[in-house]
Amino acid sequence: MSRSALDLDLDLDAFSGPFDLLLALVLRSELELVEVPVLEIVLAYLGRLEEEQAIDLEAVSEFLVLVAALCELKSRLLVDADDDELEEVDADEAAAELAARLAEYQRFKQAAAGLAERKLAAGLRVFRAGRAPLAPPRPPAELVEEQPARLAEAMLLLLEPPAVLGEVVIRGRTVPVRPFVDRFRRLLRTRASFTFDEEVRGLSVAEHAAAFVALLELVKREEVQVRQASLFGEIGVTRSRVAGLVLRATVENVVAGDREAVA
Amino acid sequence: MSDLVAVVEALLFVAAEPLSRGDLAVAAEADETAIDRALEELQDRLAGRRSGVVLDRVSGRYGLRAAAGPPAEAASRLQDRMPERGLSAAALETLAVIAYLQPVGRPEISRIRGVSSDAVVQGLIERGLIDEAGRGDSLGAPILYRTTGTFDRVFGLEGGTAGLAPLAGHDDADADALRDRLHELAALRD
Amino acid sequence: MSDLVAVVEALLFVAAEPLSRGDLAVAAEADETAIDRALEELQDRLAGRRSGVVLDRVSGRYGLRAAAGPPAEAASRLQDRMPERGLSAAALETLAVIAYLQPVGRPEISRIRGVSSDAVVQGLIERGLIDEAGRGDSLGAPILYRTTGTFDRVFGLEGGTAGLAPLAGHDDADADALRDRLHELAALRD
Repeated sequence: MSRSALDLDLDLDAFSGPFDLLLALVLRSELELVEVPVLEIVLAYLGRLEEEQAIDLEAVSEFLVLVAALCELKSRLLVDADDDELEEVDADEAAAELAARLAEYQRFKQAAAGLAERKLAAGLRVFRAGRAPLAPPRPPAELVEEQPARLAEAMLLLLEPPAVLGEVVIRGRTVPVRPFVDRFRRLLRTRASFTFDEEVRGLSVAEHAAAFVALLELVKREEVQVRQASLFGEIGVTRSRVAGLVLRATVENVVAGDREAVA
Repeated sequence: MSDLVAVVEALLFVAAEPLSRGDLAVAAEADETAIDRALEELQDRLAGRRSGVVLDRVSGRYGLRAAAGPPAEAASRLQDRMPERGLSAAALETLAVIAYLQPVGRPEISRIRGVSSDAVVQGLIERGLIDEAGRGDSLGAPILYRTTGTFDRVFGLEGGTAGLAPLAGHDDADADALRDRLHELAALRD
Repeated sequence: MSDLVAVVEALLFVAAEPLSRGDLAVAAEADETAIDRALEELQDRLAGRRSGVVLDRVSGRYGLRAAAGPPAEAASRLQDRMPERGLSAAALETLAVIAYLQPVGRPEISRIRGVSSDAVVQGLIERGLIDEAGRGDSLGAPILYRTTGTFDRVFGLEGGTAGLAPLAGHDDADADALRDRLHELAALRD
C-alpha cells in the first residue's frame, strides 16, 4: 500500500538519501536549500505514485504540505532578504485567511455531497433535450428588432480592462507576455518587418519589459530576427528565414544594450 | 375527454423542454383544470400499461422521460453525451457553487475551489447542465453562469434550485479548527 | 418480452433522430428479430390505446410522431407559438465581436470571449444573422464568419456595418487595433 512521503528515496546532485533526512538537514541549515532542486523531488514522488496501485490522499496531502513549505523557504532565500513585502506577511493573518477559505470550501464540498445524494435518489433520468425528430419543422424564428447600441455596449464590456488590484493584494500587477507574442506574430503575417520601439511606444515600463521578453521568446523559437544598428538604437524585427549563430550573437548584443538602457 | 389525454401526450412528446400547464392549455385549446385532469389520467395510463416512458414534474413543468430500470438504462446507452454521465467530484463541486451562488463567474468558482475551474465549467456547458447568464461587473467583467432546466431534470428538482437544501452556514468553529491545524503544520517545520 | 417493448418505446422517445433496427438492437442489447417483434407490438399497443403518438417508419428508420388529428394539430400550434426569444447576452456579445472584427473565426471568438462559443455561433447561423466567409490562414484554417443582410435589417443598419455605433474611448481604433486590444484583455483575464 502507499507509504509516507518521508521515506521517499532521493538521488540528487546535492543529496542522496530519504526525504526526511533531507528535510532535517535543511532545517538544521546543514544543507543549502538553494542547492536542492524541488522539481526533482516532485518528479521522484510522481514516479513513486505511478508505481502504487491506489492513491492515499493522506500521504499525498502530506507530501504537498512539505513541498509547499520547501518552496516557500526556498523562495525566501532566493528573493532579496531586504524585501519588505515578504516581511509584512503576518503568519497569523495568513493562517486565518487560509482557514477562512478552507472553511468556505468545506461548505461547498458538503453541498456537492448533497447534490450527489440527490442524484442518487433521483435515479437515472433520461430524456430528450431538444425537439422530437419527426415533429413538424419549426417555422423560421421571427427576429425582434434590435438596437445597434446594444452591440456597442457588449463590445465595451469586453473592452473593459480588469480593475487594478486593490491594496489588499500585495503582489504587483503582472503583465502577461503572451499577448505581445501573438501581436508580433500577427504583425509579421502582414508585413515583413517592424520596429520594436514603435510598437511599444506609449506603453508602461512593465508592458515594455513584457514586450521585450516576448520578442526574446520569438527569437528563441527562431521565428524572427532582430537587428540593432547601434547601442540604444532602434530594434528592427524581421521574419526569420534562417536561424543560426549570427542571430544568437545579435540577440546577445541587443540584450546587453537593453540592460544598459534599463540601468 | 380521452382525446385531450392523447393531445397532452403528443405535446409533451414533441416539446423540446418541459411545458407548464399554461403552455399545455394554450396549445391544446383547453382550460387548465382540464389539463390537470388529463395529466393525471396520462400518468395513470402510462403506469398502468408498463410504458417505457413516465410523466416527470420539474420546477412546476411537465415532461416525459424514460421509465426507471431497463428503459432508462437502454436510453442512457443510446445517448453518448449524457448530461449526467461522468460527473466527477470536481464537476459536482463546481455545480454546487453555481447552483447556490448563481449567477456566478469562473474567477469566483476558482477562488472558492482553490483551483482553476475552466475545463470543468466547459464540460458542464457541453452537458447542458449550466449556461451563460451575461457578464458580471466585478474584476474583468467575467461571464456568469447559472444552472439550466436540464440540471433540474437530471437532479430531480421538482421545485427547481429553490428546493435545494440550504447551504451550511459559516461555521467559525470549523475555521478555528482549521487554523489550529495550519499552525500545527507550520510548527512542524520551525 | 413485454419489457423489450418498453425499452424500445423509451429509446424512440429519447432519440434525437429516427433509429435503425441496428441502433435499437445495440442500445437494447437484443437481436434484430426481437426488435422487429417489439416494434410491431409497440405499434399495436399505441394504436390500441389511442395514444397521442404513433410509430412511424422513415427511410428504413423508426421514430415516434404526434398522431394525426387533434394531437398533431396541437403539436403544430405548440411549435408556432414557441416564444421568440430575443438575443441572449452570449449571442449579443458574440455578434458584437463578429460585427466589429469580421471576418473572424470561432477559435478567435472563443479566445476573446474567454469561453467556447461554438453553440452560440451555431445559433446565430441558424437565425441567419451570420454566415461563412471563407477560411482564415491561422492554425487549422478556421471557417470565418461575417454578419449578413438579415443582421443589417434586424439592427437597422441600412448602410451596412459601417454604420455600427462608435465605441466610446476607442473612436480611432480600426478593426486591427480593436482586435489587438481584445486579445490583450483576454490574456489578462486568464
